[in-house]
Amino acid sequence: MRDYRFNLGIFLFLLLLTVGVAGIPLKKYIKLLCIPIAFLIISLITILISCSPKRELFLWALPLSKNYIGITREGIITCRHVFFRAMACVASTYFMALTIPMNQLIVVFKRFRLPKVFIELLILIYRFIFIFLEECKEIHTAQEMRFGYNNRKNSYKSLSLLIRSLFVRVMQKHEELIISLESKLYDGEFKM
Amino acid sequence: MLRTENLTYVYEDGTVALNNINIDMNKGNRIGIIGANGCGKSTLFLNIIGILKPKKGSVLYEDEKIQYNKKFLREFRQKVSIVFQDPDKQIFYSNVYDDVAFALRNLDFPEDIVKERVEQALRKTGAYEFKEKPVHFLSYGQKKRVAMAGVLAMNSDIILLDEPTAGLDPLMTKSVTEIIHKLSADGKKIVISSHNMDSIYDICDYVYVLSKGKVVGEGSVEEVFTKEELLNEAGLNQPWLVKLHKNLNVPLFKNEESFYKYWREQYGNSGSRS
Amino acid sequence: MLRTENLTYVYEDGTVALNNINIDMNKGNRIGIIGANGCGKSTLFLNIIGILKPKKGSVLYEDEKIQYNKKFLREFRQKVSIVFQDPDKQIFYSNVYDDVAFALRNLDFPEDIVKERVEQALRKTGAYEFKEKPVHFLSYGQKKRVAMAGVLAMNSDIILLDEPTAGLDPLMTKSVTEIIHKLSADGKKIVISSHNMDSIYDICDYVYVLSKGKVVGEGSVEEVFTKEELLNEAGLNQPWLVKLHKNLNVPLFKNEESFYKYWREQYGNSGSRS
Amino acid sequence: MRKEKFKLAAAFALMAIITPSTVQAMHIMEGFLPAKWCIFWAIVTIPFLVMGIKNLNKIFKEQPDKKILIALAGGFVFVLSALKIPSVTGSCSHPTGVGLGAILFGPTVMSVLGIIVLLFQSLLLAHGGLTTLGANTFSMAIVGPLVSYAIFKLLKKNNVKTSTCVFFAAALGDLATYVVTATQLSIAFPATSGGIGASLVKFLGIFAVTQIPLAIAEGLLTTVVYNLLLDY
Repeated sequence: MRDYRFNLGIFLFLLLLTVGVAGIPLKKYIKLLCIPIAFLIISLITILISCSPKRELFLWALPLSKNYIGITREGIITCRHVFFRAMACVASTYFMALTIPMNQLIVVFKRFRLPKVFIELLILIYRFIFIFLEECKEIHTAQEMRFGYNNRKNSYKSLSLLIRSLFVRVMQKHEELIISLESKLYDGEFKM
Repeated sequence: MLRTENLTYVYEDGTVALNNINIDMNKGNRIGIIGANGCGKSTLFLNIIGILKPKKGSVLYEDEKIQYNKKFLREFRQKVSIVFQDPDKQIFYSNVYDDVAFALRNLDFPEDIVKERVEQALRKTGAYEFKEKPVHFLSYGQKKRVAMAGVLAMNSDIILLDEPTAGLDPLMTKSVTEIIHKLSADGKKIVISSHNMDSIYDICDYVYVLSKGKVVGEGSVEEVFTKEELLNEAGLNQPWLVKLHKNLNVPLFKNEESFYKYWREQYGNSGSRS
Repeated sequence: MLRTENLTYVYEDGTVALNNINIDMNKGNRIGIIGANGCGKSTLFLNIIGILKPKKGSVLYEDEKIQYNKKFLREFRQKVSIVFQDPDKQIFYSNVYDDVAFALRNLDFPEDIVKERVEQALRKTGAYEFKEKPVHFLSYGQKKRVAMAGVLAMNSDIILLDEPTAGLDPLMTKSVTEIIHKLSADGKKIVISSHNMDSIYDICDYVYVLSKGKVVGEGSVEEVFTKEELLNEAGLNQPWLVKLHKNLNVPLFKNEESFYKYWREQYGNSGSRS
Repeated sequence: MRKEKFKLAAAFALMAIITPSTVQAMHIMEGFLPAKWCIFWAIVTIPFLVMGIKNLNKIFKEQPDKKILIALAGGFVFVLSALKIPSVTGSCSHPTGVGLGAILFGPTVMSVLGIIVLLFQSLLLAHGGLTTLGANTFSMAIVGPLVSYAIFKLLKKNNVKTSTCVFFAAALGDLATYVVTATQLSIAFPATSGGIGASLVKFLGIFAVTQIPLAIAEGLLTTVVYNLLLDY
């Protein structure tokens, strides 16, 4: 088992590289780090807390009827290890995601000899994601301006209307894109 | 009533979208915000209505800084509303009536008031005649009217319009212009963003010129539109009535009819060619 | 070369979208198809490129009726291509280069020719400078250029453009107009649908007026645009240079510069007001 | 003693408050699983993906235009997952859209779409991760859609009202995902005493706080959307 300090080192090194060298704003980086933090905390707590009738296993425990619930030394070691491993991995994924353009990543995926259909879908979905995110944002703002999210009941209603609007637009886009494909002599394959 | 003070907005990636913007909506009844694509017009609007939060500076309503909490925004947005450019992204129901009633019902107005206000809004925008039609059968121009009605139903004091005439044919442009003039006559404050110079010249009385996130000029329409260099630098052009004023050395007219009238009086040309 | 003969198109629900359309692309080098929103312009274009099949009448290319089989259409669409209005509906790759190369690769061109043609098309439309940027970071105007490049790369003889200047600011409108003029100078036949009268007047030499699915007028731009009633009935208006011609009793000019020049010569006004 | 119990209760209450505000469905985060389990789950997903790809190839060969439709669906599912839905327990959570996708496009297609969406989620939204892609794909893009689809077909066969079918398909699909994820976590991190079983109880229990209400919310939302779609 690798020392946790090794992972900490990787984390710090990549953080420095991403923020210092690649010039990603630290604030944005911290915001990104916060995304998995909830999962991390909850899961670590779950691992940390054990339950057993044997008191001697625990460093610290509470009796709960016949059992004890508490923290073991092994739990702490596992948690520490998992925490730093996760942080190191997160830093390397962020480094990749923030510095390598997706279009280049797709070229790399292509070199992996993944199935052609898979690469094609990857390309198309990547493009469509941004079209729909933009539309989604605009529809959401328009709803918000008309008080669509001012309480929970309205939020549910607005959200389902938003999803429907998006879906309707997906269907419209489909028709229009097919027409455009025909005019561009599509022959069943998206080459790159 | 509504103004911005040193408003600066920065995108997440660090690009400065708006740089120290000072705009005062009291300077006119129909304010125009003009600028090329990507000059920051839409971002400015989103800041004004409190969707985006400025990095520095502030938006002031009735001399009070707007606050970014639910309660304040709820009150504020009943006073200041916005019509976006693309009607397809602001119509959520397939039924015109339900859509126009959306904001009012979200605010828990009783149904009889909803009905009154919706019908009023539909009439004002000329959407009453097709209110029974499903939205996906409406033309682009008709949808634009429904979108406007949906905002008018809120009966706010200040209405922002993002590119209200974009994509409309001449006839629809004229009718939207008329709706805007009617609203202004009803005492509403109108703020329009656009890169259609002829429309702005026709509608507005005070204009701000935006370029690369900065206010590079402001003044009455006549003042701003006679500054050719300023407009060119902002990637805009002059309305043709202003071009004539400059190139033909005639007075400046606000609309073509008055220009023709002047011309006939001056040159005795009846203008009745066929 | 390309024309329609008594073309009639009926929607599935029975609405007649196009009624007995006769359009001949030989009448000019830059043909304009003008009409209000919903007059049938886009449906006509889809019929011309063989996406929709007319109920009656036909589209003729080199005096031969176009056939609705894959092989024929594939050949045909290499000769006749179309740029749609919304760039988001015709860009499939987030990589500019791959998108512009799409049609060429579909035709199985070798990669070196693809490269040459793509770069040429990117330069022609001024998209070369941002070819490394992902499409979703481009502005509307930039996407429009990419969409045009994707069609230009095919190097077809006839290019249909659906509302090429819609939603563009004055500067971008000018640059798209220049691209179109350049294409025309290269010997391409251009067909434009639009409801922007000033643009059409600037670009086209022959015009068809569409109203409710019918051709209600045709002729040289000068001819058509001086028919005020015809245009009004079709929900359109006159370009301002034509309005001046009529109201000021001056000759008809194709562009503003020549008008100002005439004016200066006539009235000795140097036009140098500041 | 009483004080200790109080502390415990307070800790759980605190957790119940902070959890729902930030949880994104059930993505196992980057680097959380040991390498051998990352590889294990990646291998487990492969046959399903191969099946999905085969299926897609067959569909595309007959109807090349479907490629666009499937890709649009992928974009749609991604955007859904980036939305926040107001959850019953607290501020918000994210719908997975997997149930809807499975009902509309079938479960094999969803497995391929799912892994692409998960890949983009980890690269664009920082949800999930690359090392845990296999595990997440298995729970969210394979088991979830399969359960949703099976429930939908089963109930439909028994003439249950369509909106009820949709509700149970989406909600149970969500729950299945949650159970699988909890299992994956507990296998990777067996409890010191009691092993995998005890660990599973812990993970199931702790995520139940957010996942059960979320499953219900997603079920309701999917039903409403489905009905609106029929309306269209």
